[in-house]
Amino acid sequence: MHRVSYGTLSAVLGVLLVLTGLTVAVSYVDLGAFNVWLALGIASTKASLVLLFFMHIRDEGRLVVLSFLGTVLFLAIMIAFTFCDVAFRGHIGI
Amino acid sequence: MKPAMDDRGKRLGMWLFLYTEVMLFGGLFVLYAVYFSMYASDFMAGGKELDRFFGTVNTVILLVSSLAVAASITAVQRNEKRASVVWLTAAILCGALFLINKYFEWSHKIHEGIYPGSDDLIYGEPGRNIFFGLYYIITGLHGIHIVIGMALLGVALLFTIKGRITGDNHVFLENAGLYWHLVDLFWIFIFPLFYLVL
Amino acid sequence: MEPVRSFFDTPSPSRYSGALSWLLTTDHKRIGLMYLFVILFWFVVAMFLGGGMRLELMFRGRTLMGPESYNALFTLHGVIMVFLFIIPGIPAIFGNFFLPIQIGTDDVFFPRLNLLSWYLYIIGGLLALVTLFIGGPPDTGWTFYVPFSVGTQTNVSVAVFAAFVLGMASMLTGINFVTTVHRMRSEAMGWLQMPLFTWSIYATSWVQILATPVVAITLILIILERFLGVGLFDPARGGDPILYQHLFWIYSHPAVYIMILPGMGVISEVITVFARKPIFGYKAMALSSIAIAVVGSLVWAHHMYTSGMSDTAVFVFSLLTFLVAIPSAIKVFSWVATLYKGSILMTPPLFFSLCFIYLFSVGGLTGLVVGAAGADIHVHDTHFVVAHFHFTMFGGTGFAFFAALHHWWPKMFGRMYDFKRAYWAAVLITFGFLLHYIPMFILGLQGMPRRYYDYVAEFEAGNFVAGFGAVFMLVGLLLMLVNLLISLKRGTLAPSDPWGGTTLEWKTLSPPPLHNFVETPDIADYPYDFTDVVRDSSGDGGGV
Amino acid sequence: MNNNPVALVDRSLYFTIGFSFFFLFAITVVMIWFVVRYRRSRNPVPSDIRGNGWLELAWTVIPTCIALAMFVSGWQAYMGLRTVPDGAMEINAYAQMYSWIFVYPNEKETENELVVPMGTPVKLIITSEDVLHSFFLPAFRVKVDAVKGMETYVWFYPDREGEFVFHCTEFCGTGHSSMDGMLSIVSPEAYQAFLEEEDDE
Repeated sequence: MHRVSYGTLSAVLGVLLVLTGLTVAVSYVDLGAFNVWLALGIASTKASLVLLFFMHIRDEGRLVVLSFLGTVLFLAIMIAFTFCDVAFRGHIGI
Repeated sequence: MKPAMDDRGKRLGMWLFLYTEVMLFGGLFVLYAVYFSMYASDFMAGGKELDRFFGTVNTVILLVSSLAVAASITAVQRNEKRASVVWLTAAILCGALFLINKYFEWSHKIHEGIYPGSDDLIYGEPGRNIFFGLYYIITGLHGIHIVIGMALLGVALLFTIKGRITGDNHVFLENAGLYWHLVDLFWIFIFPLFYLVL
Repeated sequence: MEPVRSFFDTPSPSRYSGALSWLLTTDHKRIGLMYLFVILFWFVVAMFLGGGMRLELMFRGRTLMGPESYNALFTLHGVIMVFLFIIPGIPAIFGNFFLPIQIGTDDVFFPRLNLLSWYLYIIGGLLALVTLFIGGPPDTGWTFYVPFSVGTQTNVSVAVFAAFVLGMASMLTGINFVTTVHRMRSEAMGWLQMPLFTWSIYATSWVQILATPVVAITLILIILERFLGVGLFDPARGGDPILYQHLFWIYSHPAVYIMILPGMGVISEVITVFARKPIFGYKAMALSSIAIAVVGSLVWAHHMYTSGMSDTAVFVFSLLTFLVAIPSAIKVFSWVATLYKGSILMTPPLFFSLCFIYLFSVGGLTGLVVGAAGADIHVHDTHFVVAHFHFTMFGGTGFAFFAALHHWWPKMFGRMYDFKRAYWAAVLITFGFLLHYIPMFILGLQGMPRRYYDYVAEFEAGNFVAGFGAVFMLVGLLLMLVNLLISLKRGTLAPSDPWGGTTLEWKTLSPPPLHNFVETPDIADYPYDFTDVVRDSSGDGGGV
Repeated sequence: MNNNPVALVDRSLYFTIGFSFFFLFAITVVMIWFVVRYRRSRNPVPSDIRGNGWLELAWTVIPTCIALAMFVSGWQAYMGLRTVPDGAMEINAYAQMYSWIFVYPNEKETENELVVPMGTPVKLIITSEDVLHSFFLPAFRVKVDAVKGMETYVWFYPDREGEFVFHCTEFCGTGHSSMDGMLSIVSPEAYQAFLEEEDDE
């Protein structure tokens, strides 16, 4: 299995810490609804870094990469489909 | 037939288990998303009541512990047993530190009269009750996962010391590590969703 | 040559003997058989609970029991049938026993995890049993809808926890099977050389992995609500009770596909074998299993048209519901087309399978009625829905389960059962089934709600007739089980390939040896090529 | 009154059930015929047919079209049930363990007994005081859950005088099956008299 050097790992940690600082910093700026999406965007970036460098997801091959994305997609669909209901309550028709 | 040591298969099993964990938390995130859209302002007010400093420190602690776990695998692969033991111990200590922080955070809140079913929450704004209800359930579930993760890392530490985890055979450590990283991943999302909602 | 010993005579791990060689085994076949007997036990329990309900309903007013007992009865009937019989039934018994054999390997990937799943199943079952005797049996229905389930004084927490543990068992089995299929499939076997039963179990396992955790967390939330009163689903505290229903059905609708897909796999195997003909449209069959698993996960809210959710959601979920009907229809057409120009031998497993096709078609077609938004408003939560899902779950999965029992019994135990009694049982069950559930369709259209302990005068006739159906069905089911059990003692020895099958389980002994195969089996390019079978049997009249 | 949702619902039911009977009959007859015609004693050598692309395409596309037609008819019926005509009379309904309370426009209350005049569309605004209940009026094909903290509604057009039973269809406890009542559709004059009559309590 692929070996990751200490240097790479530390660099990744550095980026993760910077991103943490960034997400705390932007939370003080009022961007309206955009704040949530920005926070989620930064969190997703951090999550991808952890997946790629700490969890070596790429070494596992296509099956794991695709099924992981599939799981996340399924979760997203779950949330989106639930919003078909809660976002449209009180409207008549489609 | 199964090859004598199919590490890839064992990791695949672990990944599949991680998917179940993702969906377990996913159910709670569905609730979070819906209630956030219903009670956005209450959630923002609730987020301000949580201690950002504690939250940030805990985020850093978990990120460092993730690094430690990843580094311990690199160390084992290089047959540096000692280094691996040190890294693993550090990771477990980070987990403990996280829990101690969490304990202080929770007890502080409970002291203030904010806990599930408390008068403050029940008779206050409904959105606030939901926010703190979710806060306790999600961080509580996450805390349980931290404990399980620490236990797994502890076993890995023991195996490393006893020489059962070596450069050629370290799939147990890798799987424990995968679990730990996943717990970290959850926190990466929990942190902005609770502490930083604006 | 020394005769090869079957797995019954070779404990694994070999250091145990007697009962321990079963309770601590890691052999997938032994675990499969342990599931078989426990699941049959639960099936019989739930069967009598169901029978009791029907007898109570035969006449108006109180006959056998009061409303509290009746409510407990239908709750436990549902919980046991769903979580302890249908969901684990085919995957845990036949999946465990035959999936490794069908892909030419010696065990599942995680044998000890497999045993752990069995123990979790046992613990879940015991917890369900506990609710019967301590603290008042739960009275919520198997759906545990809030706010009722949070407020009721009965023993809901334990029942919910039982379901949680059973969910864990099912999830771990799913993980095990997916890993097994990916990592242990014989190297000569490509994806499109896998038998359809394996395909269906594989698709099911993915649904188990992705959907079960959602119900796990939902059930935990009920327990938390009962003890802490967080109020996540309590409108007085800001919660939304309809969200509970979303979370519940996000799992529980895919769960009906967890229940039916393995059954469809069984039917595909049985029909090809007894028609001696390749399955019609192998690729379409395999793909439709996957399609059902995927689309089936996106239709959960069609249980909620009347719940007060938005019209937009009704539109989306109704549309998707009609789309999920298509792969099921393809399967039915393909089974019938497989019979065309076959060389068909009537046997008990085939008889059960043909009954399956008929009953499942009724279930599927009435599913269209409840899928249509406007029509469903009328029949939702009435006996129509009860009849509809019993046609799919019992007429479907249940009959597939019986077909699988009769199809693989000789392989599992090396004994043949009595055909005559098996046919009688099948006829009795089917006749009783129709007599039981068809009146319920009519009752539902007339407007009799489900979960009713008592009813108004216009529903008398239907309930009276249905009660007789239940009795016939009970007799038939008992006859079937007794016939199978008798065969263990008195049945003639079964040859290794009694029916002339082509998949790998028929290429090993009956019962199989510990490592499944005496010599490495050849993998055919196409799993349902009957040319050799037909050639070998020419001149023997084709009898069994 | 055209577009009475009762007719739309029934149309959807007949349409779907009609097609279902047709398919069920066809499948069963063909299946039994194959089993008899191709029994092993008569047809010892099976043909090796593994599929037929055109046939498979046909039995995918045609059912899809039929299913979509069923969906459309169901959706039309549903919209009929959801679209309240102008001038509907509003009555509030409160569900509780185990009875229905109706509050009329003039604040008059009745329990388990709903009286409406013939010829005026009625909109019931429903909510629950405790657990989930569901208002089901089979004769007018309407049903909706009563949810605490939320208002749902049904509407129906009382086009004939008479008495019609309604039920609770969402399981709500020991008294669930006795949580029913009677809808009386009376002449407008009788309805006026009913409204003005003193409460029994």
